[in-house]
This record gives sequence, structure tokens and C-alpha cells, in this order.
Amino acid sequence: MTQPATKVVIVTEEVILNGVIKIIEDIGVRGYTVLSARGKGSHNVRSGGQPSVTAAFTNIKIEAIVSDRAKAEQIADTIASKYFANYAGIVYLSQIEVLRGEKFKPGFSGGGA
Amino acid sequence: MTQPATKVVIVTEEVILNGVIKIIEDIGVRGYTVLSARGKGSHNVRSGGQPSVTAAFTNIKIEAIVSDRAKAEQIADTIASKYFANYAGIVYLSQIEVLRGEKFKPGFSGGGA
Amino acid sequence: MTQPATKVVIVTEEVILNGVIKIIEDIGVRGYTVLSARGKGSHNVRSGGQPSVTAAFTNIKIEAIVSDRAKAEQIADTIASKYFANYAGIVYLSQIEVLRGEKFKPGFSGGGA
Amino acid sequence: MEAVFDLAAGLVKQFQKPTLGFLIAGMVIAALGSRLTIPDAVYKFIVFMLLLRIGLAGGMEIREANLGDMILPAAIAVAVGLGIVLLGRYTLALLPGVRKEDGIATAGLFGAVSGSTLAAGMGLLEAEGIFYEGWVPALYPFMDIPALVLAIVLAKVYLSKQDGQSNGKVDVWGIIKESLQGSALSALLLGLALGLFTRPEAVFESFYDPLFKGLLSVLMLIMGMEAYARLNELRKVAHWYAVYGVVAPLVHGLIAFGLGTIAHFTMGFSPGGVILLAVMAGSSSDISGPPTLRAAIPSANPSTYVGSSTGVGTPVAIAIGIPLYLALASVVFGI
Amino acid sequence: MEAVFDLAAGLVKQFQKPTLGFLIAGMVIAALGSRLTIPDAVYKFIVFMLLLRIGLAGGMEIREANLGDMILPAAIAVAVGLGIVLLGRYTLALLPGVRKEDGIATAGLFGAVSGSTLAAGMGLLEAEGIFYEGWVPALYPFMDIPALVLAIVLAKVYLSKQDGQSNGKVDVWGIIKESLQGSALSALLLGLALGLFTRPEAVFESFYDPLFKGLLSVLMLIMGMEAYARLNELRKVAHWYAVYGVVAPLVHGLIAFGLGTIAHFTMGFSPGGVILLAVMAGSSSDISGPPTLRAAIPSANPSTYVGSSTGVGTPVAIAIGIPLYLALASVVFGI
Amino acid sequence: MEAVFDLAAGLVKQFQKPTLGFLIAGMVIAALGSRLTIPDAVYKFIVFMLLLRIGLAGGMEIREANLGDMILPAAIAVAVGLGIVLLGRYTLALLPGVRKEDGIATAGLFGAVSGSTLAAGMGLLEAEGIFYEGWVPALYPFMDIPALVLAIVLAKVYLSKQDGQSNGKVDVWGIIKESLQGSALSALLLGLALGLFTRPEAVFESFYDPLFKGLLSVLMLIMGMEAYARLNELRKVAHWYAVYGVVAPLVHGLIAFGLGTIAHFTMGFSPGGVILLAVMAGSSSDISGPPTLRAAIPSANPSTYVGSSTGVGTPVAIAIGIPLYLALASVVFGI
Ligand SMILES: Nc1ncnc2c1ncn2[C@@H]1O[C@H](COP(=O)(O)O)[C@@H](O)[C@H]1O
Ligand SMILES: Nc1ncnc2c1ncn2[C@@H]1O[C@H](COP(=O)(O)O)[C@@H](O)[C@H]1O
Ligand SMILES: Nc1ncnc2c1ncn2[C@@H]1O[C@H](COP(=O)(O)O)[C@@H](O)[C@H]1O
Ligand code: NA
Ligand code: NA
Ligand code: NA
Repeated sequence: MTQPATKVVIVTEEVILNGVIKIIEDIGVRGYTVLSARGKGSHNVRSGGQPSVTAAFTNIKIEAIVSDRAKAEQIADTIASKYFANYAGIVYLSQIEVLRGEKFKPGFSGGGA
Repeated sequence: MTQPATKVVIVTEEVILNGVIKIIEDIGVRGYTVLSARGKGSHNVRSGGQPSVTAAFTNIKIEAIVSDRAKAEQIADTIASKYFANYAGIVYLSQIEVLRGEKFKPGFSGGGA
Repeated sequence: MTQPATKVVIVTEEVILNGVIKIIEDIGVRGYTVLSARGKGSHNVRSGGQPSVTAAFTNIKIEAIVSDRAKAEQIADTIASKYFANYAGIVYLSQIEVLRGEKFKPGFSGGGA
Repeated sequence: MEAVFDLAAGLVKQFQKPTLGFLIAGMVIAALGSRLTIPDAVYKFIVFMLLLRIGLAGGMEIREANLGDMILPAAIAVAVGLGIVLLGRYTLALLPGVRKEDGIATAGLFGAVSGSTLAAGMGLLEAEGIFYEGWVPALYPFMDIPALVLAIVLAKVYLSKQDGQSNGKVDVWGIIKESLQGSALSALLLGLALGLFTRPEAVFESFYDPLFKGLLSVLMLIMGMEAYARLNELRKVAHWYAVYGVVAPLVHGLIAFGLGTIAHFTMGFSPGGVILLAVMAGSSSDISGPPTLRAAIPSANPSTYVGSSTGVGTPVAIAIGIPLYLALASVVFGI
Repeated sequence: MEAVFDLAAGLVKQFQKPTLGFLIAGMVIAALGSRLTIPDAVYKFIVFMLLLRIGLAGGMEIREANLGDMILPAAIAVAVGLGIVLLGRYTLALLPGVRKEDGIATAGLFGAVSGSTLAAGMGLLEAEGIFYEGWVPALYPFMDIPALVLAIVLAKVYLSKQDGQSNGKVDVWGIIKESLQGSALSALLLGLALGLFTRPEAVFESFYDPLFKGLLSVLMLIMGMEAYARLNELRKVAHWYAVYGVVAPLVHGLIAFGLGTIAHFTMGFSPGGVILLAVMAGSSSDISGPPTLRAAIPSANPSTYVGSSTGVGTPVAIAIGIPLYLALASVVFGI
Repeated sequence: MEAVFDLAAGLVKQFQKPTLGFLIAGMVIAALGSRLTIPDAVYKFIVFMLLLRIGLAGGMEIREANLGDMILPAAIAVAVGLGIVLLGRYTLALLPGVRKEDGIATAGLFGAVSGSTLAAGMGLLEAEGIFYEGWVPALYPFMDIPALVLAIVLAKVYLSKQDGQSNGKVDVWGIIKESLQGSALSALLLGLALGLFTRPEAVFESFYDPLFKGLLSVLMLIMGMEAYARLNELRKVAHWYAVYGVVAPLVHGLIAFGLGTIAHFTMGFSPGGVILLAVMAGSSSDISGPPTLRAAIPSANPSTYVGSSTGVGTPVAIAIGIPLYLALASVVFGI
């Protein structure tokens, strides 16, 4: 019933969200999920949900599920090399199993209602 | 120390949250975690946290950890077949290792304070 | 390109967030990501984002990525044994593959801008 | 001829009203790509305040009112709510390219009532100093609930016929309960009960009423931004939805205006009340309606009904409908 | 006999006050399953505004006040805070089915003060036109902090005895600091400092004070909804918590009323001040108290103390306690 | 000598103003470790309200104003915005330990304008009853946009030289569009348009204007708390940023004050207008500036510019700058 797929996860600054989404879509992946986050890494503590004159530096977590492992790596590499010299961020891959696997093949755009 | 378990993850419209939870509980799983999300898939762009007269269509991410792989698949299948013809949503499984594994066995309901 | 690492995930009450972070950092892991959550487990239903005079009992999900599996287990064990007799919470491990693996080695603190 | 001229002049004048100005400005800045957003928590709170205020005023008024005066307007509200859905069922839902359940859901949303549009109407009446019976806005549920219930029933009957199932049983009471428990009607009825059973005059005058106009302007801005965003969604569905979104609010408003006018001449129903009935009829539900329909008619595509309602119907109902009824009232009732 | 009648009449009259109306309405709509919610951001902001306003008024007042007048009421506040905890320790915490640390934590929460209940009391006094010394609400921390500290100390002493450890050392100063840094006391003290050291009269009159009553009504609604939600939690624990939740607020309020009356007759402490002392004593902490106790007495089950306080104690303190003290004051002081 | 004394007395008096009091109190409670927070949704809404109000007032004023009067002040605004960036480029950015792109970004932020600081200045002028032409705050974009654009251009030119690339082409129009679409300028221009083209007088007087002072006090509190949090970040970068953060706001303010004074004596520009120009010049952008720079000069370290601006520059601009210009104006213009 299930099919293997790769989940690419990016945790980074909200300010580059649109750029990250563009890379995902340019590589041919049509779906992604975005969550608000806060966190700490090698850069400064970042906030989220706190009143902040720099709320634009809030973290986000973006997840894109891709059936094709090579495309997943390509997304991860492109984002890391384009942004992570200048912006705070991490990227990792995780093996998962999806139902309705055809949804995660590049180019799919059908759907119900 | 750790025991294998399966995490079922559902990303879908908030409007069916209660239905999804009911399926999880009916199959005998007592715990779940819900996160607010936004995202894009084969359906339209959905928002979250934005002012919206259609805030009810905000996405959510629901995670349920189950020690029994068969039950995990049953949850995933039931949700997909009940809802995903009409509602936007994806479902996937992920192998994890839990501490205190007895918590994730169906029927467990003890606990500390 | 990618290197294996372990993601420790903790879902628990917001009130012990600082204590959990201290354990993570004391074990030498410098980064973590925090997400707001709500959920249900063996304890009561917890809320999140709802107006609540007990908003302090909102759930959070904390993720820490560690390259060293033993350290990951140590974090999980320490948190579970310190807190989970009294506080609601679960902890689990997940195998992932990170890019730029050196970021997740204890002690790393460099970084770009 | 002069009447037509008066009507046109009245229309132009309304466009300088800040209520409409904020609505249009919201659409314009969204179209220009502005990144301005009003936090969701603020939007929810504004809607709550406006509906509570409508309810409070209604409740305090009903204490004093002659219940007999309310019967005919309430009956008109019910009739208009049901009539709009039937009209949509046998026009929009029969058009080529329109799936029946989508058409019925859309008609249901247009039969239901938007608290925000109603508030805009009240704001404009108050700015003009036009009197209306304080309980008229409290007729909201009399139009809203029957429309949603009828649309859901019609859709279920249609779908169960499609499936070849003969039993098209629908839980009517369940739908009514669901509606009443929604955040919009809850807030309105809460206000109504508090207005009836407690003495909230002081807090009403010092807090709810003065904040009303100001918050309304912010709400109009949000609705303008939202309308632009939803227009996009509409582009993916049959063009008939856009046509319906433009025509339906005005047709519905004028029907209610006509019936209200009868109540005016037979029972002395106020011109302001007639206008508000028309505003309710012309509005389409934006808060409780969409999730109710999404849950009750899952196979209906929300892009059709949300797009035609929020993207087109609401701006038309506010920016063209309300000024139109005001102008018409000045011609018909000489106010 | 006549006094009893006056008391009853006074009680009935209070129920028509919108403050109580909103509280009860909140419980009712939650019980009816309404999906209405007030965003958390709005709740937090309302609480902040109310406490800041209480602090500002207190600070401006203290500038002018005779510090000598404040000593006895402040001492009563401390004594009542400590007394309530001791009383709970030797009644509730000894009952069958009540774990000692749960009982002590509950007593601590009832000894501490709720800013929202206090604000409700002030709102009702102001609606009645009853005078109180403006600095009375600023006595809040004098009752709140000693109660929380004592409860935590008692719990730690008990738990360390259980463990067989002899050293039950408690970081008293740490608990006090923790309390003062909490959002509720921070807002109150912030207002106090600004009232004392700056001249906020203009912004107080044009913004903080007029918004006070309105926001209070919204807060009462939220607290009513919350109370209903917490009642559920209470069902899972010993029945004694429900009994304590009903009885304790009134007993505590009456004790403080009695002590305050002494201050009235000896020092001229105002009847309004006496009522506010009773309101504080009858209230149980809802904002800072629960997380402080959760962190300091981890093994205490929060369902017990939050359930008995928010689910029962607070509605009783507001809906029965405040009208009771008002009625009593009209009998005792003839106001 | 007497002038110096007057200046000092004026400064002291300002510190009792609640506007400054709230700012300083915010820093103090953050330093004391308070857990008080104002929800982000509330912060965003306050900023929106203040900027919309500034825009509305400006727009209504411009309808009546003589456009000729606005030319010289607008030109001064542009000149000051550009001048500040050039000054920073050739002082701060040349200092040891300061990376060029960091220095340029910082100068850009200090050349740009903070709506919150501007609102604080307006609040203090209104509290003092000092007149200013209502359109002056609407000059905001004339100083803000040129400063941001010039900083980004200078940084890109520098960076492309570093890379050995000869084409340092910069999309100037893109940066301007980006600025105008940001939430701060969008809100301001929205208000301006509504003030110009509709008749928002009633809602302005009953809602936007009265809420202005109150919300401003809450905003000052947030900015104080934020300043303390950002100071931390500053500790990790070169000390020159702290020095710049203290000196630059005052230098910039005084330059604008000087140029404004010329406009006063040549064209009759009001003393209040001169003060507001100085306030804008002394301020550094806190809402739209940082994300614009973060996106446009990715290699600049945000800790440097956000730390020096929000952590030091803004408190200095408000707490020292504004009282200084007020005192100076009373000496120079005898008001
Ligand atoms: N080891 C880690 N585990 C989990 N999340 C991390 C880790 N390191 C960094 N992050 C997240 O990634 C963001 C950017 O990291 P950095 O670029 O290291 O500052 C942080 O704010 C965290 O949210
Ligand atoms: N490939 C994907 N990767 C991650 N999340 C996805 C993906 N496809 C869909 N989603 C999420 O699932 C929701 C529903 O998807 P859909 O039914 O395809 O519209 C979207 O709004 C996304 O949040
Ligand atoms: N089986 C589960 N799957 C996913 N999340 C869970 C599960 N059990 C518990 N949780 C989460 O962990 C929190 C604490 O769990 P507990 O200690 O069991 O009350 C819950 O509120 C949920 O958010
Ligand atoms: Na309608
Ligand atoms: Na108490
Ligand atoms: Na500046």
C-alpha cells in the first residue's frame, strides 16, 4: 500500500521562505508544508511568536515530500549552497512511506475537490 | 532502551480534525499531537495564521505514534479513504524509536500526575 | 553528501521548556528547534492557542539533531527520567541524514553571518 | 428621470464614505502586492465585537419592542433566505459547467447572512442618521439558518439520488445546532441574551458602541484584501460563478427591499429596517457559512462558493448594494 | 430579619450587572457547545491592560496617600494570605482521598489573588459609585506572594519528610523573585512604578480607564468559558475539591471582610476597601499561580488545583462572593 | 548660560512624560527578568494603527495644504536620508573591526525612519500643545526610501568590486517597490490615500486619534523590552556599533534640526515641523528596514544593524533625542 519517499526538511529564517519555495517548485515538486518555529543554532537565538521588531527573523520549518531521492538531494543541496553561507538554517532528509504515492511524483497536479 | 514504533503523519484541512482524531481513537490509539501548518499541494494554496474569512480551511499536521505497525497502516488507510477524495490532505508513515514503549500500546491510559 | 544523525523529539508541557533545553545543551548539543503544539496523551487533553487561564500547560515539540547516537539516547533518557514521572510528555528518536554534518557535532559554534 | 439622477448622485456620495473607502483600499493594496497583514487574532476579535454589539443592541431593543411588529419582518427574513436558495438551485446550479452540488452550496452561502456586511450597512445608516428598529439586525438568524439548512438538504437529496440510494435522510436539527454553535451566531445570540436579561447599557455606550465604527473600518480593509486573494481562486472555476457573484447580491437585495417595502406600507416597518433586510439578503456568509458547508457537503468544491462569495459577492454587496438601497430608499421613502 | 432580606435583594440585583452576566453567559455558551473562542493574544492583552490599569491607579494614588493608612490593611492582606494556606493545609489536605501535596497546592492557589476577580470587584464598586482608597488594589502582592511562598514551603517540607531526607531547605527568595517576574505581578508593579514616577494622568483617563470596563466584560466571558472547560477536569479527582471550591472563597472572603471591618472602625478604612480586601481573599490565582505551582511542586496534580480554582472557585468568588460582600457592606456600613 | 540651563530643565521635565516612562520601564523590567510579554499580534496591530493614523491625518491635511509649502521640507527629508547613509559609509564603515557591508547596512537603517519613534515624537508634541503642519509625518517615505535604496546600492557596488565583477548593477526600482510594499509604508500610504480621497474625519476623531496615545504607550513598553533583548546581540560585535548607536541619532537629528530651522526662517516652516524632521532623522527603521536589508544585503550580519539600531539607537533617539529637540526648540524658537 505504501511507497517509499524522502522528506526534505529545512529549518531557516522566515525571510527566505519564498526563495526556498521557489527552489522546491523549480525542481518540480508541487507540494510542501510550512510550520512556524523558534530555535537556536550556531547563529543567535531566534524568536517566534514573541513581540519583536525583528519578527521577520522568526524561524520556519518547511517540509517537502518527494518520491525521487535524487530530487530530494538536489533540493537540499541547492538550498544549502544558495542560502546557508548567509542565512541561519539546517537541512536534512528523512525516509518515509507515503500512501497514494502518485501525489508525490513531480508534475502531479490532479486532486479531488 | 528504545522500542520501534510507527509515526502516522496526516497533513490536512482543519475542518476535519475532529473526524481524524475520532478515527485514531477508534482504532485504539490514545495519544496524538496536533500542529498548525500552512502549505500547498495539489489543491489550492492554503493559508494559516493569516487573517482569512476562510480560516477554517487552515492546514493542520497530526501525528500519532503507534507501536503496532498494522494499526498504523489501518489509521492511514481509513483516513485516506474516508476523506481524501473530498478534502486536501496527505498521509505518511515514519519509523521511529520510542522510549517508555508501553505508552504507545493501545489501551494504555495510566500516567503520572 | 549527507551524513547520518539522530533526531531526538520531545513533546511535553511548555512549563518545562527551559529545563529540557538545559539538558540538551549540557550534553553538548548546541542547536534545537521548538514548535507549538497541542495534543492528547495519557494525561488530560491539553490545549494550545486557545484562550486559557492555564496556557502555561500548552504543549511544545522540541527537536534536537545530534550526530552522535549515544548522546541522543542520553538526552532522551535524562529528560524522561527527570521529568516524565510528574509532567506529561513523550520522547522518541528518528534516524535522519543531515547536510553539512559538522554543524551537528557537539561543540560546533561557527557559522556564517 | 429625476429619480434616476438622485439615485446616481446618492451612489457617488457613498463612495466617499470611509466604510467603502476602506473596502476598496484593501482590494487595491492587495492588488499592488502589499505585504501588510492584519493578525488573525485581531480579525477574529473584531468580528466577535461587532456581532456581540449587534446582539446587545438587538436584545436591549427587544425588551422594549412590541413583539407583534417583529413577526412580518421575521417571516420575510425566513422567506428571503429560503427563496434565495431555491432561486440559485434552479438558475446557477443548472448552468453548463456548474456541478450541481457546487451550485447549491453557493446558493446556500448567498442565502445566508454576513455579519460584516450587515455591520457595514448599520454603520452607513448610522452615519446618515437613518432610523431603524434596533431589533432588525437580530433577525439575522431567521434568514441565515433556513438558507444553510435548505441548501444542505437539497445537496444531500441530489447526491443520494446520484448514488442510487433512495434514502436522502438529512439531520435537519443537527445542521441547525451546528449553525447556532458556530462562532458568528454564538456571538450574536450571546449579545442578544445579555441585552435581554442584564442591563449592559453602560458598557454598551462606553465600549461596544464607540469601538463599532472604528473596528468596522479595519474589518472592511481586511475584507477588501481577502476579496482580492479569493478572486484568484475563482479564476479556476466556471465563469458563471463570477456572473452570479455580481448579479445575485443585487437581485437578492432588491427582492428583500421589495418585500420590506410592503411591510413598510402595511405595518409601518421603518425605511432603515427595509434597507437592513436588503443588506442581509444581498450579503453572503463569510464566517460560519463556509466551514458549515465544507463539513456538510464535502464533495462541493470550496473554491466555487468561497470565491464567488468572498471574492465577488461581498464587495458587490457592500460597495454597490448598500449605496443602491440607500439611494433607492431616498427615492421611495423620501428620506 | 430585615437585614437578611436586604442581603437577598442586593444579591438578586447584582445578577443583572453585566459583569456577572458575561461570566454566567460564558459558562452557558460553553455548556451548549458553542465554538466561539476569543484568541489567546486578546486574552493576554486584556489581562495586561487590566493589571496595568490597576497598577497605574494605585501608583498615582499612593503619591498622594498617607502611607500610615496603608500599614494595617497591608498587614491584614499578609495575614489573610498566610492564614488561608494554613487553613487549607489543616482542613482540605487532611481529607480522605486528597493527596497532601495536591491539597497544599490548592490552598496556595486560593490564598493567592486573581487579578481578574479583583478587576471584577473594582468594576462593580465603580458601577455602584462606592468609594475605595485607590491604593487598595495595589495590596494584591501583599496577599499573593506570602500565600504562594508558604504553600510551596509547606509542600517541600512535607515531601522531603516523605523521602526521608531531613533537609527540607527551600529557596524562599527564589520563589518571591519568580512570583514578581511573572506576567501578572510584573504588569501590576510596572503600572505602580509608572503611576508613582511619571505623570500618566492623561493617558490613564483617555485610554486605560475607559477601556477598563469594556475589556472586563470580555474577560468575564472568557473566564466563564474557561470555568466550564475546567469543571471537566475536576470530575476526575476527589469530590472534596469541588466542595472546597464552593466553600473556601466565601469563607476566605468573610474572614477578610471581618478583619477589614476592624480596620474600618479603628482607622477609618473605607467600606469599599473592606470589600476589595474580601474580594482578593475570596479569589484564587488564575494567571501566575498555576505555572508557579506546577514548576515548584511538580508532583502535585494540576487538575486538582486548576479544576477547583478556575472551574469552581472563581465563578463562586465572582458570582456569589462579590454580591455577598456588597450586600453585607450595605447592611454593616449602611452604604 | 541660561539657554543651557533651560535645555537641561526641559530635558528633566520630559522624563516624567509617560511616553518616555513606558520606554524606560520596558527596559527595566526586561533587565529584571520579567516574563511579561505583549503578544505579537497586538504589537503588529498597534504599529498598523499608529501608521494608519499618521497617514490619515497627513492625507486629510494635504487636501487643504498649499503644496508649495511642502517642497522644501520634502527636499530636506530626501537630503537628510541620503546624507546620513553617506556619512555612515565614510565614518562607521571605515572603522577597524567593522565589515564594510555591515557598516553600510547599519547606516542605511539609521537613515531610514521608524514609525514608532515618529509616533512618539508626535505624541510628545501634542502633549505639549506644539503645532506642526499635519502633513509633516507624511514626509516619512521621502527620507526612508532614499536611505534604504542608497545603502543597498552602496553595499552592492562594494560587494561586486570585492568579487572582481565589474557590473554592480542594482535594481533600484525593485528596492523602491519592495519598500513601498512593506507593511509599514503600506499602512502609511493606505492612510494617506484614505485621508485624501474619502472623508474619514468622523472615524478618525472617534477611533484612530483617541486610541493613538494609549496604544503609543504600549508600543513604547514593547520597544523598551525589545531594546534590552537586542543589546545582548550587540555584545558579540565590534564596540563601534554601540558608539554609533549613541552618537548617530543625535548627530542626525541635529543636522535635520539645522536644515529645518533654515526652512523655518525662509519659508515659515513651523517649529513643530522642524522637531518632527529631526525626530525622523534621529530615528532608525525598526519594522520594514531590517527585513529589507536582510534580503537585499544577505552577507551583512543582522546582529550589527539590528543591535545598534533597536538596542541602542532607538532608545537614544526617543529618550534623549526628542527631549533634546524640544528643549532646543524652546531656546531657538522661543516656544
Ligand atoms: N542541532 C540542531 N537540532 C535541531 N535544530 C537545529 C539544530 N541546529 C540548528 N537548528 C535549527 O536551525 C536554525 C538555524 O540554525 P543555525 O544556522 O545553526 O543558526 C536554528 O534556529 C534552529 O531552529
Ligand atoms: N509533496 C508534499 N510535501 C509536503 N507537504 C505536502 C506535499 N503535498 C501536499 N502537502 C501538504 O498537504 C496539504 C494537502 O495537500 P493536497 O491534498 O495535495 O492539496 C498541502 O496543503 C500541504 O500542506
Ligand atoms: N501516541 C502518541 N502519539 C503522538 N503524540 C502523543 C502520543 N501520546 C502522547 N503524545 C503527545 O505527548 C503529550 C504528553 O503525553 P502524555 O504524557 O501521555 O499525556 C500529549 O499531549 C501529546 O501531545
Ligand atoms: Na444573503
Ligand atoms: Na485569595
Ligand atoms: Na533616520
